[in-house]
Amino acid sequence: MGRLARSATREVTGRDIDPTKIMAEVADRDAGGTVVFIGTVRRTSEVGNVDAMEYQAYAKMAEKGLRRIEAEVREKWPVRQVSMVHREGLLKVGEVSVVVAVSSEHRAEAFEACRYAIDRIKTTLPLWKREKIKGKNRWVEGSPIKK
Amino acid sequence: MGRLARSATREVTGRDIDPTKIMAEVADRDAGGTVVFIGTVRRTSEVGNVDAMEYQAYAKMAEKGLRRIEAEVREKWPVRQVSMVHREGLLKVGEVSVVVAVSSEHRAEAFEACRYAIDRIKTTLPLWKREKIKGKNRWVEGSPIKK
Amino acid sequence: MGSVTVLYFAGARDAVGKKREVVRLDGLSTAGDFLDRLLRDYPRLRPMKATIRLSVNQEVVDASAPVADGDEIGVLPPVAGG
Amino acid sequence: MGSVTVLYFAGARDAVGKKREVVRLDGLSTAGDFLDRLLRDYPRLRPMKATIRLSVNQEVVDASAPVADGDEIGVLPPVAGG
Repeated sequence: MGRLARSATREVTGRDIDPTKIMAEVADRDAGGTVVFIGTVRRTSEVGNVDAMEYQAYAKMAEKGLRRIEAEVREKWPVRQVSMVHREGLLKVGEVSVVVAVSSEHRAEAFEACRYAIDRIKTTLPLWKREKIKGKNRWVEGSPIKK
Repeated sequence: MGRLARSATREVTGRDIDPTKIMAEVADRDAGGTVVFIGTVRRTSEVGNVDAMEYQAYAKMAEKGLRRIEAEVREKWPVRQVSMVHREGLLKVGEVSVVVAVSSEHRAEAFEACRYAIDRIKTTLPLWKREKIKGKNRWVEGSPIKK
Repeated sequence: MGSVTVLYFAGARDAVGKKREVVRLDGLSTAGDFLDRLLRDYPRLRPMKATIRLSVNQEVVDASAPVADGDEIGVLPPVAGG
Repeated sequence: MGSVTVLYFAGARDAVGKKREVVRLDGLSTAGDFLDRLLRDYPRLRPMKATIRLSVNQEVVDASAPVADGDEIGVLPPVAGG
Protein backbone atom coordinates (compact mmCIF):
# COMPACT_ATOMS: atom_id res chain seq x y z
CA MET A 1 0.00 0.00 0.00
CA GLY A 2 3.03 2.28 0.01
CA ARG A 3 2.21 5.64 1.59
CA LEU A 4 -1.41 4.77 2.33
CA ALA A 5 -2.11 4.85 6.06
CA ARG A 6 -3.22 1.46 7.30
CA SER A 7 -6.04 2.59 9.58
CA ALA A 8 -7.92 4.65 6.98
CA THR A 9 -11.09 3.47 5.27
CA ARG A 10 -11.29 3.15 1.49
CA GLU A 11 -14.35 1.06 0.89
CA VAL A 12 -17.81 0.62 -0.52
CA THR A 13 -20.13 -0.51 2.23
CA GLY A 14 -23.71 -1.69 2.60
CA ARG A 15 -23.81 -0.50 6.20
CA ASP A 16 -24.62 2.94 7.62
CA ILE A 17 -21.69 5.35 7.38
CA ASP A 18 -20.58 7.10 10.56
CA PRO A 19 -18.91 10.38 9.50
CA THR A 20 -17.41 10.75 12.98
CA LYS A 21 -15.47 7.51 12.55
CA ILE A 22 -14.09 8.60 9.16
CA MET A 23 -13.15 11.98 10.59
CA ALA A 24 -11.40 10.36 13.55
CA GLU A 25 -9.33 8.24 11.16
CA VAL A 26 -7.63 11.30 9.69
CA ALA A 27 -6.67 12.84 13.04
CA ASP A 28 -2.97 13.63 12.96
CA ARG A 29 -0.78 15.61 15.34
CA ASP A 30 0.94 17.25 12.39
CA ALA A 31 -2.35 18.36 10.84
CA GLY A 32 -3.62 21.89 11.37
CA GLY A 33 -6.66 21.50 9.11
CA THR A 34 -9.10 18.76 8.29
CA VAL A 35 -11.80 19.01 5.63
CA VAL A 36 -14.66 16.54 5.55
CA PHE A 37 -17.21 16.19 2.76
CA ILE A 38 -20.45 14.40 3.60
CA GLY A 39 -22.88 13.54 0.83
CA THR A 40 -26.47 12.91 1.84
CA VAL A 41 -29.62 11.89 0.00
CA ARG A 42 -31.48 15.06 -0.89
CA ARG A 43 -35.27 15.20 -0.67
CA THR A 44 -35.71 17.04 -3.94
CA SER A 45 -34.73 15.81 -7.37
CA GLU A 46 -35.34 17.18 -10.86
CA VAL A 47 -38.60 15.29 -11.07
CA GLY A 48 -40.12 15.54 -7.60
CA ASN A 49 -39.67 14.51 -4.01
CA VAL A 50 -37.55 11.42 -3.49
CA ASP A 51 -38.79 8.55 -1.31
CA ALA A 52 -35.44 6.78 -1.28
CA MET A 53 -32.26 6.37 -3.29
CA GLU A 54 -30.78 3.04 -4.29
CA TYR A 55 -27.02 3.00 -4.77
CA GLN A 56 -25.41 0.35 -6.94
CA ALA A 57 -21.66 -0.18 -7.09
CA TYR A 58 -19.11 -2.29 -8.88
CA ALA A 59 -17.52 -2.59 -5.47
CA LYS A 60 -14.25 -4.27 -6.37
CA MET A 61 -13.50 -1.70 -9.07
CA ALA A 62 -14.73 1.22 -6.95
CA GLU A 63 -12.44 0.23 -4.09
CA LYS A 64 -9.50 0.04 -6.48
CA GLY A 65 -10.59 3.49 -7.66
CA LEU A 66 -10.59 4.88 -4.11
CA ARG A 67 -7.02 3.72 -3.65
CA ARG A 68 -6.07 5.27 -7.00
CA ILE A 69 -7.74 8.57 -6.04
CA GLU A 70 -5.83 8.60 -2.76
CA ALA A 71 -2.60 8.08 -4.67
CA GLU A 72 -3.52 10.93 -7.05
CA VAL A 73 -4.26 13.20 -4.08
CA ARG A 74 -0.92 12.39 -2.46
CA GLU A 75 0.82 13.05 -5.75
CA LYS A 76 -0.73 16.52 -5.93
CA TRP A 77 -0.80 17.73 -2.32
CA PRO A 78 1.27 17.09 0.81
CA VAL A 79 -1.71 15.83 2.81
CA ARG A 80 -1.40 13.88 6.05
CA GLN A 81 -4.33 11.41 6.08
CA VAL A 82 -7.12 10.51 3.68
CA SER A 83 -10.18 8.41 4.40
CA MET A 84 -13.08 7.70 2.02
CA VAL A 85 -16.19 5.56 2.07
CA HIS A 86 -19.19 5.19 -0.26
CA ARG A 87 -22.50 3.46 0.43
CA GLU A 88 -24.35 0.93 -1.66
CA GLY A 89 -27.90 -0.26 -1.13
CA LEU A 90 -31.12 1.54 -0.30
CA LEU A 91 -30.85 4.90 1.48
CA LYS A 92 -33.53 7.14 2.93
CA VAL A 93 -33.57 10.92 2.54
CA GLY A 94 -30.93 12.49 4.80
CA GLU A 95 -28.81 9.33 4.99
CA VAL A 96 -25.09 9.54 4.25
CA SER A 97 -24.00 8.25 0.83
CA VAL A 98 -20.34 9.24 0.86
CA VAL A 99 -17.72 10.70 3.18
CA VAL A 100 -14.28 12.04 2.24
CA ALA A 101 -11.95 13.29 4.98
CA VAL A 102 -8.53 14.83 4.41
CA SER A 103 -6.13 16.23 6.98
CA SER A 104 -3.06 18.31 6.18
CA GLU A 105 -0.67 20.74 7.76
CA HIS A 106 -2.41 23.74 6.21
CA ARG A 107 -6.02 24.18 5.25
CA ALA A 108 -5.60 25.09 1.58
CA GLU A 109 -4.39 21.61 0.65
CA ALA A 110 -7.09 19.93 2.72
CA PHE A 111 -9.83 21.89 0.91
CA GLU A 112 -8.35 21.30 -2.53
CA ALA A 113 -7.61 17.63 -1.96
CA CYS A 114 -11.03 16.89 -0.47
CA ARG A 115 -12.81 18.57 -3.32
CA TYR A 116 -10.65 16.84 -5.90
CA ALA A 117 -11.33 13.47 -4.29
CA ILE A 118 -15.11 13.83 -4.27
CA ASP A 119 -15.07 15.14 -7.85
CA ARG A 120 -13.04 12.10 -8.90
CA ILE A 121 -15.33 9.76 -6.95
CA LYS A 122 -18.28 11.15 -8.88
CA THR A 123 -16.71 10.96 -12.32
CA THR A 124 -14.30 8.00 -12.28
CA LEU A 125 -15.89 5.40 -9.99
CA PRO A 126 -18.42 2.78 -11.09
CA LEU A 127 -21.29 3.95 -8.91
CA TRP A 128 -24.91 4.53 -9.85
CA LYS A 129 -28.01 5.71 -8.09
CA ARG A 130 -31.68 5.19 -8.75
CA GLU A 131 -34.34 7.52 -7.39
CA LYS A 132 -37.51 6.04 -5.97
CA ILE A 133 -40.32 8.51 -6.58
CA LYS A 134 -43.96 7.52 -6.08
CA GLY A 135 -43.19 3.86 -6.62
CA LYS A 136 -41.22 4.53 -9.81
CA ASN A 137 -37.52 4.01 -10.34
CA ARG A 138 -35.26 6.29 -12.35
CA TRP A 139 -31.50 6.02 -12.81
CA VAL A 140 -29.99 9.41 -12.13
CA GLU A 141 -28.39 10.69 -15.33
CA GLY A 142 -24.64 10.75 -15.07
CA SER A 143 -21.70 11.06 -17.42
CA PRO A 144 -19.66 8.37 -19.14
CA ILE A 145 -17.09 7.08 -16.68
CA LYS A 146 -13.70 8.79 -16.94
CA LYS A 147 -10.30 7.28 -16.39
CA MET B 1 -31.81 36.87 13.32
CA GLY B 2 -33.54 36.85 9.95
CA ARG B 3 -32.45 33.86 7.88
CA LEU B 4 -30.06 32.54 10.51
CA ALA B 5 -31.15 29.13 11.72
CA ARG B 6 -31.90 29.17 15.42
CA SER B 7 -30.30 25.86 16.33
CA ALA B 8 -26.89 26.59 14.81
CA THR B 9 -23.85 27.52 16.89
CA ARG B 10 -22.00 30.80 16.34
CA GLU B 11 -19.89 31.20 19.41
CA VAL B 12 -16.52 31.46 21.08
CA THR B 13 -16.26 28.85 23.79
CA GLY B 14 -13.88 27.88 26.56
CA ARG B 15 -15.10 24.29 26.46
CA ASP B 16 -14.02 21.38 24.27
CA ILE B 17 -15.53 21.52 20.79
CA ASP B 18 -17.38 18.45 19.54
CA PRO B 19 -17.21 18.52 15.72
CA THR B 20 -19.95 15.89 15.54
CA LYS B 21 -22.38 18.24 17.26
CA ILE B 22 -21.58 21.10 14.88
CA MET B 23 -21.92 18.77 11.90
CA ALA B 24 -25.27 17.52 13.18
CA GLU B 25 -26.54 21.09 13.42
CA VAL B 26 -26.27 21.60 9.67
CA ALA B 27 -28.13 18.41 8.72
CA ASP B 28 -30.88 19.33 6.29
CA ARG B 29 -33.16 17.19 4.15
CA ASP B 30 -32.65 19.55 1.22
CA ALA B 31 -28.86 19.36 1.45
CA GLY B 32 -26.91 17.02 -0.81
CA GLY B 33 -23.50 18.12 0.39
CA THR B 34 -21.98 19.20 3.69
CA VAL B 35 -18.44 20.47 4.10
CA VAL B 36 -16.86 20.66 7.53
CA PHE B 37 -13.56 22.33 8.36
CA ILE B 38 -11.86 21.33 11.60
CA GLY B 39 -8.83 23.26 12.81
CA THR B 40 -6.57 21.50 15.29
CA VAL B 41 -3.45 22.46 17.18
CA ARG B 42 -0.47 21.28 15.14
CA ARG B 43 2.56 19.82 16.86
CA THR B 44 5.09 21.66 14.74
CA SER B 45 5.49 25.41 14.47
CA GLU B 46 8.09 27.58 12.77
CA VAL B 47 10.26 27.50 15.85
CA GLY B 48 9.95 23.96 17.17
CA ASN B 49 7.54 21.48 18.71
CA VAL B 50 4.56 23.03 20.47
CA ASP B 51 3.64 21.98 24.01
CA ALA B 52 0.30 23.78 23.96
CA MET B 53 -1.49 26.70 22.30
CA GLU B 54 -3.29 29.42 24.20
CA TYR B 55 -6.17 31.06 22.36
CA GLN B 56 -7.31 34.53 23.32
CA ALA B 57 -10.50 36.11 21.98
CA TYR B 58 -12.43 39.32 22.15
CA ALA B 59 -15.44 37.07 22.47
CA LYS B 60 -18.24 39.59 22.16
CA MET B 61 -16.76 41.06 18.97
CA ALA B 62 -15.82 37.64 17.57
CA GLU B 63 -19.37 36.37 18.01
CA LYS B 64 -20.71 39.45 16.23
CA GLY B 65 -18.16 38.63 13.53
CA LEU B 66 -19.39 35.06 13.20
CA ARG B 67 -22.91 36.32 12.61
CA ARG B 68 -21.60 38.80 10.03
CA ILE B 69 -19.64 36.06 8.26
CA GLU B 70 -22.73 33.88 8.13
CA ALA B 71 -24.66 36.78 6.58
CA GLU B 72 -21.86 37.28 4.02
CA VAL B 73 -21.93 33.58 3.16
CA ARG B 74 -25.70 33.64 2.66
CA GLU B 75 -25.35 36.70 0.48
CA LYS B 76 -22.88 34.91 -1.77
CA TRP B 77 -24.13 31.31 -1.91
CA PRO B 78 -27.51 29.58 -1.56
CA VAL B 79 -26.43 27.47 1.37
CA ARG B 80 -28.83 25.62 3.67
CA GLN B 81 -27.24 25.69 7.15
CA VAL B 82 -24.10 27.20 8.64
CA SER B 83 -22.61 26.48 12.06
CA MET B 84 -19.33 27.85 13.44
CA VAL B 85 -17.48 27.72 16.74
CA HIS B 86 -14.04 28.87 17.90
CA ARG B 87 -12.19 27.93 21.09
CA GLU B 88 -10.50 30.15 23.61
CA GLY B 89 -8.20 29.06 26.43
CA LEU B 90 -5.38 26.57 26.61
CA LEU B 91 -5.37 23.73 24.06
CA LYS B 92 -3.14 20.70 23.77
CA VAL B 93 -1.70 19.43 20.48
CA GLY B 94 -4.45 17.72 18.46
CA GLU B 95 -7.29 19.57 20.17
CA VAL B 96 -9.93 21.31 18.08
CA SER B 97 -9.61 25.11 17.84
CA VAL B 98 -12.32 25.86 15.27
CA VAL B 99 -15.09 24.12 13.35
CA VAL B 100 -17.06 25.47 10.39
CA ALA B 101 -19.86 23.37 8.89
CA VAL B 102 -21.90 24.31 5.82
CA SER B 103 -24.63 22.32 4.12
CA SER B 104 -26.10 23.10 0.73
CA GLU B 105 -28.01 21.52 -2.09
CA HIS B 106 -24.91 21.02 -4.18
CA ARG B 107 -21.35 20.48 -3.08
CA ALA B 108 -19.65 23.35 -4.94
CA GLU B 109 -21.33 26.00 -2.79
CA ALA B 110 -20.64 24.08 0.41
CA PHE B 111 -16.91 23.91 -0.40
CA GLU B 112 -16.69 27.55 -1.42
CA ALA B 113 -18.75 28.85 1.49
CA CYS B 114 -16.88 26.79 4.09
CA ARG B 115 -13.53 27.93 2.79
CA TYR B 116 -14.66 31.54 2.63
CA ALA B 117 -15.94 31.36 6.21
CA ILE B 118 -12.72 29.97 7.68
CA ASP B 119 -10.65 32.47 5.69
CA ARG B 120 -12.79 35.30 7.08
CA ILE B 121 -12.59 33.87 10.60
CA LYS B 122 -8.81 33.98 10.34
CA THR B 123 -8.54 37.48 8.93
CA THR B 124 -11.47 39.46 10.33
CA LEU B 125 -12.08 38.09 13.83
CA PRO B 126 -10.33 39.30 16.99
CA LEU B 127 -8.61 36.02 17.87
CA TRP B 128 -5.02 35.42 18.84
CA LYS B 129 -2.92 32.41 19.72
CA ARG B 130 0.25 31.99 21.73
CA GLU B 131 2.53 29.00 21.33
CA LYS B 132 4.00 27.40 24.41
CA ILE B 133 7.38 25.97 23.49
CA LYS B 134 9.81 24.75 26.15
CA GLY B 135 8.28 27.01 28.78
CA LYS B 136 8.38 30.05 26.51
CA ASN B 137 5.42 31.94 25.09
CA ARG B 138 5.24 33.42 21.62
CA TRP B 139 2.29 35.15 19.96
CA VAL B 140 1.79 33.64 16.52
CA GLU B 141 2.39 36.33 13.93
CA GLY B 142 -0.77 37.32 12.17
CA SER B 143 -1.99 40.13 9.97
CA PRO B 144 -3.72 43.38 10.88
CA ILE B 145 -7.40 42.66 11.35
CA LYS B 146 -9.51 43.27 8.26
CA LYS B 147 -13.04 44.56 8.09
CA MET C 1 -10.49 -19.59 -27.45
CA GLY C 2 -11.19 -18.68 -23.85
CA SER C 3 -13.96 -16.89 -22.05
CA VAL C 4 -14.56 -13.82 -19.93
CA THR C 5 -16.89 -12.95 -17.06
CA VAL C 6 -19.15 -10.02 -17.90
CA LEU C 7 -20.73 -7.87 -15.18
CA TYR C 8 -23.68 -5.58 -16.03
CA PHE C 9 -24.58 -2.52 -14.01
CA ALA C 10 -27.43 -0.04 -13.61
CA GLY C 11 -29.35 0.54 -16.86
CA ALA C 12 -27.24 -2.06 -18.67
CA ARG C 13 -28.24 -4.65 -16.07
CA ASP C 14 -31.90 -3.74 -16.59
CA ALA C 15 -31.52 -3.96 -20.39
CA VAL C 16 -29.75 -7.30 -20.41
CA GLY C 17 -31.78 -8.79 -17.58
CA LYS C 18 -28.83 -10.30 -15.77
CA LYS C 19 -26.10 -9.26 -13.36
CA ARG C 20 -23.34 -11.42 -14.77
CA GLU C 21 -22.59 -14.13 -17.28
CA VAL C 22 -19.65 -16.02 -18.73
CA VAL C 23 -19.14 -15.31 -22.44
CA ARG C 24 -16.87 -17.16 -24.89
CA LEU C 25 -14.46 -14.89 -26.71
CA ASP C 26 -14.72 -16.80 -30.02
CA GLY C 27 -11.60 -15.13 -31.31
CA LEU C 28 -12.49 -11.56 -30.29
CA SER C 29 -9.43 -9.84 -28.90
CA THR C 30 -10.27 -6.16 -28.26
CA ALA C 31 -12.70 -4.39 -25.98
CA GLY C 32 -14.24 -2.54 -28.94
CA ASP C 33 -15.02 -5.73 -30.80
CA PHE C 34 -16.39 -7.27 -27.63
CA LEU C 35 -18.74 -4.33 -27.05
CA ASP C 36 -19.95 -4.56 -30.65
CA ARG C 37 -20.88 -8.16 -30.02
CA LEU C 38 -22.77 -7.30 -26.85
CA LEU C 39 -24.70 -4.63 -28.76
CA ARG C 40 -25.55 -7.17 -31.45
CA ASP C 41 -26.62 -9.80 -28.93
CA TYR C 42 -28.60 -7.41 -26.72
CA PRO C 43 -30.59 -4.93 -28.83
CA ARG C 44 -31.83 -3.17 -25.68
CA LEU C 45 -28.24 -2.08 -24.96
CA ARG C 46 -27.99 -0.24 -28.27
CA PRO C 47 -29.51 3.10 -27.13
CA MET C 48 -26.63 3.29 -24.61
CA LYS C 49 -23.96 2.69 -27.23
CA ALA C 50 -22.48 6.20 -27.11
CA THR C 51 -22.17 6.41 -23.36
CA ILE C 52 -21.36 2.87 -22.24
CA ARG C 53 -17.76 2.15 -21.28
CA LEU C 54 -16.08 -1.17 -20.62
CA SER C 55 -13.68 -2.05 -17.87
CA VAL C 56 -11.22 -4.94 -18.14
CA ASN C 57 -10.10 -6.28 -14.79
CA GLN C 58 -11.52 -3.19 -13.05
CA GLU C 59 -9.79 -0.63 -15.24
CA VAL C 60 -11.66 1.53 -17.75
CA VAL C 61 -10.28 0.76 -21.21
CA ASP C 62 -10.33 2.16 -24.73
CA ALA C 63 -11.76 0.20 -27.66
CA SER C 64 -8.31 -0.97 -28.69
CA ALA C 65 -7.52 -2.58 -25.32
CA PRO C 66 -6.95 -6.35 -25.39
CA VAL C 67 -9.35 -8.81 -23.81
CA ALA C 68 -8.16 -12.29 -22.96
CA ASP C 69 -9.24 -15.54 -21.41
CA GLY C 70 -10.19 -15.13 -17.76
CA ASP C 71 -10.68 -11.36 -17.83
CA GLU C 72 -13.47 -9.70 -15.87
CA ILE C 73 -15.34 -7.22 -18.07
CA GLY C 74 -17.63 -4.53 -16.65
CA VAL C 75 -20.38 -2.96 -18.74
CA LEU C 76 -20.64 0.54 -17.31
CA PRO C 77 -23.40 3.06 -18.11
CA PRO C 78 -22.78 6.74 -17.25
CA VAL C 79 -21.86 6.97 -13.57
CA ALA C 80 -23.50 9.10 -10.91
CA GLY C 81 -22.08 8.33 -7.51
CA GLY C 82 -21.86 10.56 -4.49
CA MET D 1 -16.14 65.02 28.42
CA GLY D 2 -17.08 61.38 28.79
CA SER D 3 -15.08 58.23 29.01
CA VAL D 4 -14.61 54.94 27.18
CA THR D 5 -13.77 51.40 28.23
CA VAL D 6 -10.58 50.18 26.57
CA LEU D 7 -9.88 46.45 26.16
CA TYR D 8 -6.32 45.28 25.38
CA PHE D 9 -5.56 41.98 23.68
CA ALA D 10 -2.62 39.69 23.01
CA GLY D 11 0.68 41.58 22.64
CA ALA D 12 -1.04 44.88 23.44
CA ARG D 13 -2.26 43.43 26.73
CA ASP D 14 1.28 42.29 27.55
CA ALA D 15 2.69 45.73 26.64
CA VAL D 16 0.17 47.72 28.64
CA GLY D 17 0.05 45.28 31.52
CA LYS D 18 -3.72 45.32 31.86
CA LYS D 19 -6.79 43.72 30.28
CA ARG D 20 -9.06 46.72 30.48
CA GLU D 21 -9.36 50.23 31.83
CA VAL D 22 -11.69 53.20 31.71
CA VAL D 23 -10.14 56.22 29.99
CA ARG D 24 -11.44 59.80 29.91
CA LEU D 25 -11.84 61.19 26.42
CA ASP D 26 -10.68 64.70 27.36
CA GLY D 27 -12.09 66.12 24.18
CA LEU D 28 -10.71 63.47 21.81
CA SER D 29 -13.33 62.56 19.24
CA THR D 30 -11.75 60.21 16.67
CA ALA D 31 -10.25 56.73 16.84
CA GLY D 32 -7.01 58.00 15.29
CA ASP D 33 -6.49 60.66 17.92
CA PHE D 34 -7.37 58.16 20.62
CA LEU D 35 -4.78 55.67 19.36
CA ASP D 36 -2.14 58.44 19.27
CA ARG D 37 -2.84 59.10 22.91
CA LEU D 38 -2.50 55.44 23.83
CA LEU D 39 0.83 55.31 22.00
CA ARG D 40 1.99 58.36 23.92
CA ASP D 41 0.84 56.99 27.27
CA TYR D 42 2.18 53.47 26.67
CA PRO D 43 5.60 53.58 25.00
CA ARG D 44 5.69 49.78 24.84
CA LEU D 45 2.77 49.88 22.41
CA ARG D 46 4.72 51.99 19.93
CA PRO D 47 6.48 49.13 18.10
CA MET D 48 3.01 47.85 17.16
CA LYS D 49 1.87 51.20 15.80
CA ALA D 50 1.71 50.14 12.16
CA THR D 51 -0.26 46.96 12.72
CA ILE D 52 -2.60 47.75 15.62
CA ARG D 53 -6.24 48.40 14.76
CA LEU D 54 -8.99 49.76 16.95
CA SER D 55 -12.55 48.60 17.25
CA VAL D 56 -15.35 50.82 18.48
CA ASN D 57 -18.29 48.92 19.91
CA GLN D 58 -16.98 45.68 18.36
CA GLU D 59 -16.53 47.05 14.85
CA VAL D 60 -13.11 47.65 13.28
CA VAL D 61 -12.85 51.35 12.45
CA ASP D 62 -10.69 53.73 10.45
CA ALA D 63 -8.74 56.55 12.08
CA SER D 64 -11.48 59.05 11.23
CA ALA D 65 -14.23 57.12 13.03
CA PRO D 66 -15.88 58.94 15.94
CA VAL D 67 -15.45 57.84 19.54
CA ALA D 68 -17.94 58.96 22.16
CA ASP D 69 -18.82 58.65 25.80
CA GLY D 70 -19.63 55.07 26.77
CA ASP D 71 -17.99 53.40 23.76
CA GLU D 72 -16.09 50.15 24.14
CA ILE D 73 -12.73 50.37 22.37
CA GLY D 74 -10.68 47.31 21.50
CA VAL D 75 -6.93 47.54 20.96
CA LEU D 76 -6.26 44.77 18.44
CA PRO D 77 -2.81 43.50 17.40
CA PRO D 78 -2.56 41.44 14.19
CA VAL D 79 -4.98 38.52 14.44
CA ALA D 80 -4.20 34.83 14.05
CA GLY D 81 -7.24 32.75 14.85
CA GLY D 82 -8.11 29.31 13.59
